[in-house]
Order: sequence, then C-alpha cells, then structure tokens
Amino acid sequence: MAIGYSIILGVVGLVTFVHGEVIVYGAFTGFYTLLLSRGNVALALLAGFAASWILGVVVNKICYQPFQQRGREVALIATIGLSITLRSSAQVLFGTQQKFMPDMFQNRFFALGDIRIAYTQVFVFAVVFGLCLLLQRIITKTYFGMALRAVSMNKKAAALLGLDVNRAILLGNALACGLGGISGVLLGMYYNAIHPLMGASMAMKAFTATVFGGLGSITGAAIGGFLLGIFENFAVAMLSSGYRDIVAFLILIAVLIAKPSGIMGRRGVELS
Amino acid sequence: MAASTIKIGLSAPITGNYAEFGENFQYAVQMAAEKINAMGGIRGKNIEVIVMDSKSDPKEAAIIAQRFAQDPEILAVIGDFTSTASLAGAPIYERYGVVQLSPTASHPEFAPSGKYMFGIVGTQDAEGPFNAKYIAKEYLGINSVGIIYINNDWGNVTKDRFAKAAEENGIKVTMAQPFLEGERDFNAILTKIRQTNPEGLFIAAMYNEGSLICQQIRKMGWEVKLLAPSSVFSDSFIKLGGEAVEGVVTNTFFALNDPDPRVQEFIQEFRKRAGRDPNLHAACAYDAMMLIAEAIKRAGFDRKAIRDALAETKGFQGITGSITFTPVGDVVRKYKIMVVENGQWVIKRDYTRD
Amino acid sequence: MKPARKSIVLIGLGAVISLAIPLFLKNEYLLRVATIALLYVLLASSLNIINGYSGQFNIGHAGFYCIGAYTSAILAKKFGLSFWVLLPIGGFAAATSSFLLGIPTLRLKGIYFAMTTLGFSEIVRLTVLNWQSLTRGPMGIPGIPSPELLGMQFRSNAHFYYLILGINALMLFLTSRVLGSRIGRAWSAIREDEAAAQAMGIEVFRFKLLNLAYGAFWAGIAGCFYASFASFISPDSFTLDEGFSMLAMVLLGGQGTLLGPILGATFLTILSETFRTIAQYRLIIYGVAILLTIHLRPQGIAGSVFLRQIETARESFQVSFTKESEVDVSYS
Amino acid sequence: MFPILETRDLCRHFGGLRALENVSMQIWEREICGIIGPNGAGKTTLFNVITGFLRATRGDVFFQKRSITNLPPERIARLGVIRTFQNIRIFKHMTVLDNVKVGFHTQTSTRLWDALAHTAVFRRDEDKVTEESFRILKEVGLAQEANNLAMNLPYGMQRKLEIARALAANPLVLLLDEPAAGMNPKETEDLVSFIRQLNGWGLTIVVIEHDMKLIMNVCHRIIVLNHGKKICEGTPKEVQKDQQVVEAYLGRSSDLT
Repeated sequence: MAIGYSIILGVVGLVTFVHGEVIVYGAFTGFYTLLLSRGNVALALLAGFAASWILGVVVNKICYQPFQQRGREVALIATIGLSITLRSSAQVLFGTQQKFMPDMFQNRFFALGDIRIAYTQVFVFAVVFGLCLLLQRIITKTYFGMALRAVSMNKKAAALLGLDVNRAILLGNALACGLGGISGVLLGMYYNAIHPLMGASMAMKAFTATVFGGLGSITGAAIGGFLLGIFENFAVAMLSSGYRDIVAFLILIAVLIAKPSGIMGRRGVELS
Repeated sequence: MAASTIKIGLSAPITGNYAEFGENFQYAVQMAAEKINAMGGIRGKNIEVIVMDSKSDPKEAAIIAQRFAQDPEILAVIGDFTSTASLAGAPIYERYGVVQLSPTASHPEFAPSGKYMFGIVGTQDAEGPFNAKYIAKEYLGINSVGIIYINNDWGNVTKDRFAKAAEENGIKVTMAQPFLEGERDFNAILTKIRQTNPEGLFIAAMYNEGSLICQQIRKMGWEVKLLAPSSVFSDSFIKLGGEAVEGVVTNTFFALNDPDPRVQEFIQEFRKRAGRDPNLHAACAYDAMMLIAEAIKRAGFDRKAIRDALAETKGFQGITGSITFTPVGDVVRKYKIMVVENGQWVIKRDYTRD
Repeated sequence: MKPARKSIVLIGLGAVISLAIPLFLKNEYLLRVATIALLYVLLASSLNIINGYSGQFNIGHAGFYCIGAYTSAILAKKFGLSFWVLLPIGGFAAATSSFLLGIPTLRLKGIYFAMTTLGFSEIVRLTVLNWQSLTRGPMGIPGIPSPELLGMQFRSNAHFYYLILGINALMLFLTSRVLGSRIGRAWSAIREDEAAAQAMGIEVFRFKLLNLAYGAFWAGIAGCFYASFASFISPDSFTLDEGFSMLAMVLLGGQGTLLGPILGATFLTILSETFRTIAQYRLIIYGVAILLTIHLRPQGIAGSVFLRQIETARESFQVSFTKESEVDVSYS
Repeated sequence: MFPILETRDLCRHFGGLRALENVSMQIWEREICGIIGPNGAGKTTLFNVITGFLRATRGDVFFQKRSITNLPPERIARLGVIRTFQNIRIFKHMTVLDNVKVGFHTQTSTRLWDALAHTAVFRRDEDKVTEESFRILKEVGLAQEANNLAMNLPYGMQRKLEIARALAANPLVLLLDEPAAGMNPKETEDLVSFIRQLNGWGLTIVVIEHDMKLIMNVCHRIIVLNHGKKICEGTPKEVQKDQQVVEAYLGRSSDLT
C-alpha cells in the first residue's frame, strides 16, 4: 500500500531539509512511548506529535526566524546543517539499528475476496483521514488558520493587517512538524519497523507528493500522495521496479512544467 | 620499529547508512585486539586499532586509504564494509603495499583486484551455487524461484550468481526485481513477482529490509517458500520479522548456538559491549583481526612479509570456521543451512564439517 | 584602480601559495585532501556560476557532475580515449544534458526550477544505477586509466593536485573573462531583475540556458577529473547529498563572488576531514559548524553581494508569485 | 507621414476587468507625448502591452508601420522601443557603469567564444561600450558614480540611471513610466530639462506622469485614459479644457493647473 504511505506524507507539506529528521524523531518518541506505556497507541501518537511540535519550534528558532530578512536560501542552508546534525545525533541517541514496532492488532486482518486488509492499515487510514478533516477545519474555520493562510499568501500584507506574522509562522511550522511526527509514528506502525535514517527517503516522498498536489493545499497534498502512489505502482507493473523512482521524478518534472502550482494548488503561496 | 604498539587501521562506516555494520566492525575488531593484548600481544607489542569513519563512501574510503597507507606505522588495514568502498581504496593500498583485508566485501572482483587485497566472507561465486543447489533444490525442492534484490553492488552480484546457479540446477527464475536502498514499501514489487507464480522467493537483502519484505509477503497472504543469503542471518531479523519470518531458509558459517566455546565467549563479550547479538559481519571482523595478528606473529613487522604470511594462511581456525585463502585472496566458505522455527534459528544441515 | 590592484595581489598570493603547497606538504594524505578540496572548489564555483551569477536556483548539480564522470569513464574503458580528449567531451556531455533539462524547465521560477533540478539529479543517478549494460550499475566502474602527459603517467597525488589546480585556474581565468563581457553582464542583469533585463533587449531564456550549460560544462569537467583521479566511480558518489554539500559550500562561502565558493569548499572539506577520527560525532560537528557559520555570517564568508542579492530575489519572487500584485502593478 | 508608434483598437482584459478597451493612438516622430489618467486608468497596462510584457487581448501595435503585437519584450526592445519602469528597476548590485553597459546589449555581438578568447569582436564591443557608457553617464551627470553600486545612489539619481540605461539601448521611442515619482521639485525641474534635451537629440518620448506641472510643461501632446478607454487627446491646453477630463479628475481639478 504505497498509496497510504504517500498520503501520510503528502499532508505534511513543508519544503525544508529537516523534515525527514522531524519524522524520525517523532517516530522514535512514539516508539519509546509505546514501549513504556505498554502499547497505548493514542499516547504514542500524542507523544510523537508533541516531540515533533517542540522540534518544529526549535527548527523555527534556529533556521527560520534569524533569517527572515535574508531570504529562503540562507534558511535552506540552515536546514541542511540542522538536518545533518539531527540525523547523526539520531544514530547516537537511538542506536543505529532498525527497531521493531509492535503491531497493536497482532497482525490480524480481514479478507475482501483475494485482498487482505490488516486492521493496522485500516487504523492508519482512519487516523490520516481524521487528521485531514481536522486540519481542513482548522485552516478554513479558525482564526489561527486564517492567519496562517494570510501569512502564506503575503507576509507584508498580513503584517499590515495587524497579524503577528512571526507567531503565525512559528505555530504553522510547529503544527506541520507535529503532523510529521504523527506520520512517523503511523509509518512505524504500518511497517512494524523504524530506523534512524528512514527520514531522508520519506521526506523526499513527502516533497514530491506535495509538489505534485500543489503547495499549500491540504486536499491537493493528499491527492498528490494518492496519485503518486498509483503512478509508482503502475511504473512497477509496466516497467521494472528499478525505474519506479525515475518515473516518479519524470512525472514530477512534467507536472511542474505543465502546471507549476500543482494539481490542486493556487497561486500566491509563499513557501515556508 | 621504534613504536611500542602495532597499529592496525580500521576503515568502516561509523556514520551514514551503514553505521550499524560499521559499529559491529568496531566492537569486534576492538575485542579481538584486546584479547590478543591480554595474552601478551604479538612479539611483545600491543595492538592499537586506529578507526576511521568512511561512511562507506568510495571517495572517503580512498582518502582514508591514503592516510593509512602513507603512515608507516600502520601495518595492515581491515575494511571496508561495502565492496565499492573497498574497491575504491584498493589501488592506493596496492601501490603502497598494504594489506586491505575486508571482512565483508563479497564482490568476486574485490580480492583479485590486487595482491594485497583479501576477503574472508566468501564470495557470491561460492554462496550463490550453495543457495541454489543445497537450499533451493535439495532442501526446499522447488522448481521455480522469483528474486527480489537490493540494487547495490552486493545485491546485484548475489542475484546474478544465484540466478545462474539456479538455472544450472534446473530451477526456473521467473523474475528478478530490484529495489532501492532505504525502501520501505515492497508491495508493488512483490505483487509483480507473485504474478509469475514462483514456488520460492529469493530475498537478496540485508536483514532489516529482508524482515520488512517477509512481513509484507505475509500480509499479502502469499504462501511462498522464502530463502535468503546469509545477510539475513541475525537475531534482529527474527526480532523485526516476528511470525512473518517463520520458515525462512538461509545459510551461515557462524551461528549463535554454535557450541564452540570460543564462539560462545565471543558472543557473550559482544553482547556485553554492544547490547545486542553479533551477526556474521561482526564475527568476520573479529576473525579478520585474528588473522592479521597471526600473520604478524609469523612475519614480523613488515608490510610485505605480512602480506605473504597472510596469503599462506591455511586452515586457520576462526570463530567463523576454517579459513584458507585461495590464490587470489578469497576464502571458499562452507555453510550451514539455517531455518527460522518458533522464533529461533535452527541448524538444519551442516556442510562446514565436510 | 585600487581595488583592482588589491585583487591582483590577492590572486598572486593565492597562486603562489597553491603552487607551493606540494613543495612543503610532503604528506601524501594531506595532498589528497587538498586535491579533493580543489575538486570541490571547481564544483562549487561552477554551481556558483549558475546560482550566484544568473540567480537560478540549482540544487541538483550532482547530476551534471555524474554525467561528466560516467561519460569519460565509459569512453575511456570502451575506446581507450586519452584523458585530454575526454576532458572536453565530459564537459560537453554535461552541457548537452543541461539543454535537455533547461529547455523545458528554465521558464520556471525560483523553487519550482530548483525542484526540477533535484528531480533531474536523481533521474541521472537512477539511470546510471539501472542501465547496467552500459554503466555496470551499482558495481561501479573500476580501473579508469589515469592521464598521461608527454609520456609521463599521472600517478602521485602531487600530479593530480597540479592538474586540478590548473583546471581551476583555467576555469577562473575563463569565467572572469565571460563575466566581464556582455554575456556576464546579461547574466547578472537577469539575476537582478528579469523584466528589466528583457526591457533592455536581453533574450532571457537564451542567456539562462547558456549560463546553465556553462556551469554544467565545468561540473562535467570536474566529473571527468574525479573519474581518472579516483580510478573507480560508482553511483554512490553522485547522490543528492553531494549536490547539497556543493550548495552549502557556495552559500557558506558567499554566493555571487568568485572567491566565495573557493573559501566555502576549502572550509567544508577541511572541516569534514579534521574530525574523521572522532567517528560517530563527526557529522554532528559538521552540521553544527554549518549552522554556526550561517548564523555568524549569513552573507557567507566572502559574501557582500549575496546579502542584497537575496533581497532582490525576494522581491522578484513575490512579484512573480502573487498574481494579484502583478495585476496591481499593471493598472496604476 | 506615418506615426512611429501606433496602437489600433488595443484591448487588454484581466478576467472580467477591462484594463484597456479599444485604445487607438498614434505617436509621431520626435514628439513628446504625455499619457495621463487617474489611478487604475490603464496607463501602465498600455505600456506593458506595447512593450510585450503583457499580451494584448485584441488589437494591434505597430512600430514603424510594422506589427509588433505580442512579440517578446526583448524583440521589441531590439527594434528600438525602450521603456523604464514605474517602480525603479535598476540592477541594484551592479555598478552604475555596468548598469549602463547592459543597455548596450542589443548593439553588441560578443559570443561566448569571443569572450573566452578576447577576440577582435570582444575588444571592439568592449571599447565601444565603455566609451559610450561614459559618454552617457557624463550626459546625465553620473560619471562620478560610475564605479559605485547602483543601490547606493540616492533616489533621484537612480531614476536618472534608469533613463541612462534606457538611452544606452539606442531607443527610437522612449517610454517613461512616471519618471518624476518620488522626486523633489528641484529634481523634477532637472528632469524636465533633461527630457527636453533628449527630445532635442531627436528622440521620440512617451511619458506617463501624475505630476501635471511636468506634463503640461514638457509635452507637445497629451492622451488621457480613464477606465481603460481613451477619453481625450490634444495639446495640453485642449486637454485642460476638456469636460470629460475634468470629470475624470473631479475633486482633483487643482492638479490641472
């Protein structure tokens, strides 16, 4: 189920180089919580969220806020630096080995014809779907969401309207990282395993899915992830699995050329 | 030689994607060195291990090679982990005449690439036919097999040698599909292979990816006989794979339940230091250190003499079994067939004593 | 005339020091590190030509590097071509590939273009990985012959050091000539303000393409050099991370200056080498060092242009991305 | 006698918004023509469409009897239609001299090879460009600043630099978009005489301006736009008397003195 995987990541949608590490730290926090609480999944998700939220605040303090007047390239380099630091620290902190994540449903499944669907899969999808809805509501209905959208469209105008831009960016980034943490925990549950270096490839997928679906659009990111999964599966089925990622990148470039704002994207979104 | 210690270089991936394996090297080599030192060292001198982190990046491995090679106090080098990194350092070690003994490089081109290049894990030239003939044909009795392999140098060679040997033994290879390092989701690939309906599936992967593959196979509800090269042979494989890896067949020449007291001593000590069970790689790294110590004991403190002594090694009894170098510097290994039963590795057949 | 004299003195000093290094640096290992540092100087400088001078955001430079390396390695092994023939061929192969990338994508702006370069770089690497009949895939290509000059085989690190030093000098010499011409001015104008450049009659697309190809050319040369220097190449050496570290060198050194990438590349190479013995903490320190530098000197070590250039990049970014504001502009 | 620059029924719509609607106008050789109108009248849009920065929804633009409708901006610039921008768009981090040198782009032909080998073409181009650039800088009074970064110039000088750069591009028609915006009265006065001087050299000039004093002083003819339509055209005197213009500027009639 490459599809589910991509959706989880697609929802996150931040273009930085630390996001993979955020996912990893979230996943490991969730993992240790799960061990300590003897399988309390809700608590693990919450802990993953909280840890990554905090990490998001740190990222903001180190990589974004000091360079707000400098532009995105400097911030980008800062995220590269932080990413290297966090990744190597993760290996020291969590050990270099892959860790086994217990399955809360003991690998039970139900069959739909020939297809087996594990309860874990259902659970992961349910959580993702719920989060999507919740996020959509937050973004469209609450004051915070509106501030976030205003800031993402035009920082200067938002500041003129009396919004606390810094705060909005901070919270937005923390929220996105928090979600990254949850997705890390969910991915761990989905595959029963987590690894301190799994971040890079996951962040790459998230990145692709996000571009694919459209920057700054939640539905777009989800659909982007979904379509990316389908395309990848097609590529494996039609060609060889070796060419899967090539196809994914070719599609990415094609989408960018044809419609840079992505499938569901709107213009006027400033990347954070 | 004025120095009071013997310096041995260790080039290993302490950071990066293979950090786990690099760590194993470090623990094992250090243990071997300390053991030798505790028994009085070699010719009155203690061994000192100089560790350099290569990330198993060929470029960095070459830099390390340069650093070790030009330092006259470094008598021999153990490393690197991957065949590509080992090959990258090879020309430099060769030029300076320093032994590079890789515990894990299994690429058939590695050891023959130079006089000073040695590998002890046994190449796929030997393991491929063993897997095909003894495991696939005789033990499992299958007539067709699919292959999923990791797309790096090791995976490719492993796939090629196994596929060739399988065909020679009358086993049809229905399909071979690669996956990239760090991959987490194998469903699409597995579905594709499943459509060709093989009786068995050969999983050429490290234990971590291997366990994921097994789990996803079970989740798909695909009943297929699973076999894998020795790379999956570790406790972590069972810990990670759980029920899904039940019945997976592989081979090894190093087993945790080997009654040999030296093996048990190594395992206990390794557990104490690393907090986990040693795997084949660690054992090979341990033997590599022991081999070099043995060669120095016979040859003295000269790089060229060490090389010659090493090449003459015959019937060295290591914790991974008996080691005799072929003329090119490889070792032809004999294997045990191992199967996961009730969450334990069980020895099914043992060819190492033949 | 003063600044010109100062820079001549600087260049002279740099030349003397770099020429003399192998004379007092008898240590082969350090020479090898110096050679690698110079290789990165070449790579970072060629990336800087693209990112710093025409203001495009290329984060997949490793792709061009890879193409240069593999082109020359394969031709050397298959046809036994000499290094000196392969050097330009590798460069032109990379430049040609940049057309393939640039023609469809150069109209994209900022981060969108950046993402296509990233995709390009991965496509190149994965193609090399999968096209095993040509590239031997993950097994890599060993035994690439080293260059020969007037019957002398390049063997020692000092030989290679002087070779890459010469290539770098040539690159800097030629690049400064280009930058001082109509072409260089057109690149800078495009970086500063695309619309204004157009209003001055500059064919923006053509000059961007030329810029990308020129930068890619030198990356290809660097790849060609690396192949014969290392004598073994495999796809592991051309990952995205490789491209990112080139980017870090450019930005850390100071984008848009000739000196910046030189300092950045030297600094980061030495940094990563210094801490090799502390193994697992090495990369942590490396990352922290990048963070510290960027905090202390956001404009880069040598950067003065960089700072302000970012401002314009920001402005043009906002103008081009907020359609609403575009409309506003056109009304009043 | 034909107009050097002409638009026929030029339209530009943004969605439902008609920024330009059937604008037809002629610019005659060697005249100074002003374009005025309240905010949002479509003046800059008109410039953008003429110079190719925006596509025309309908209608045509002719330059020297030749259609240049929807040609890319650089082609139009090469033909000799050169513009400045409302918000100054000089190349901030290049020197003043280099800014002007960029203006010579279309008149030079150095190719990559010429630059690499410093061929005769390169030397000829560079000699010419440097000499001419200094000449232009002297004319606009910026020669002292030649090696300063453009961004360090005071505002008024930046405006001048933008015009100098435009002059370097060998314009036949010069389109100035609010050249006096942000200038103090003294600077504006200088600008007026500068524009007259340029015109005296034989340049055709079209100028958008809100400063009515400048417009009335310097222009031979004025075109008035409102809501994307041309509502009036004539000499400054005629325009001042026009009823529609007064209405368009209602409440701001004091400007029209």
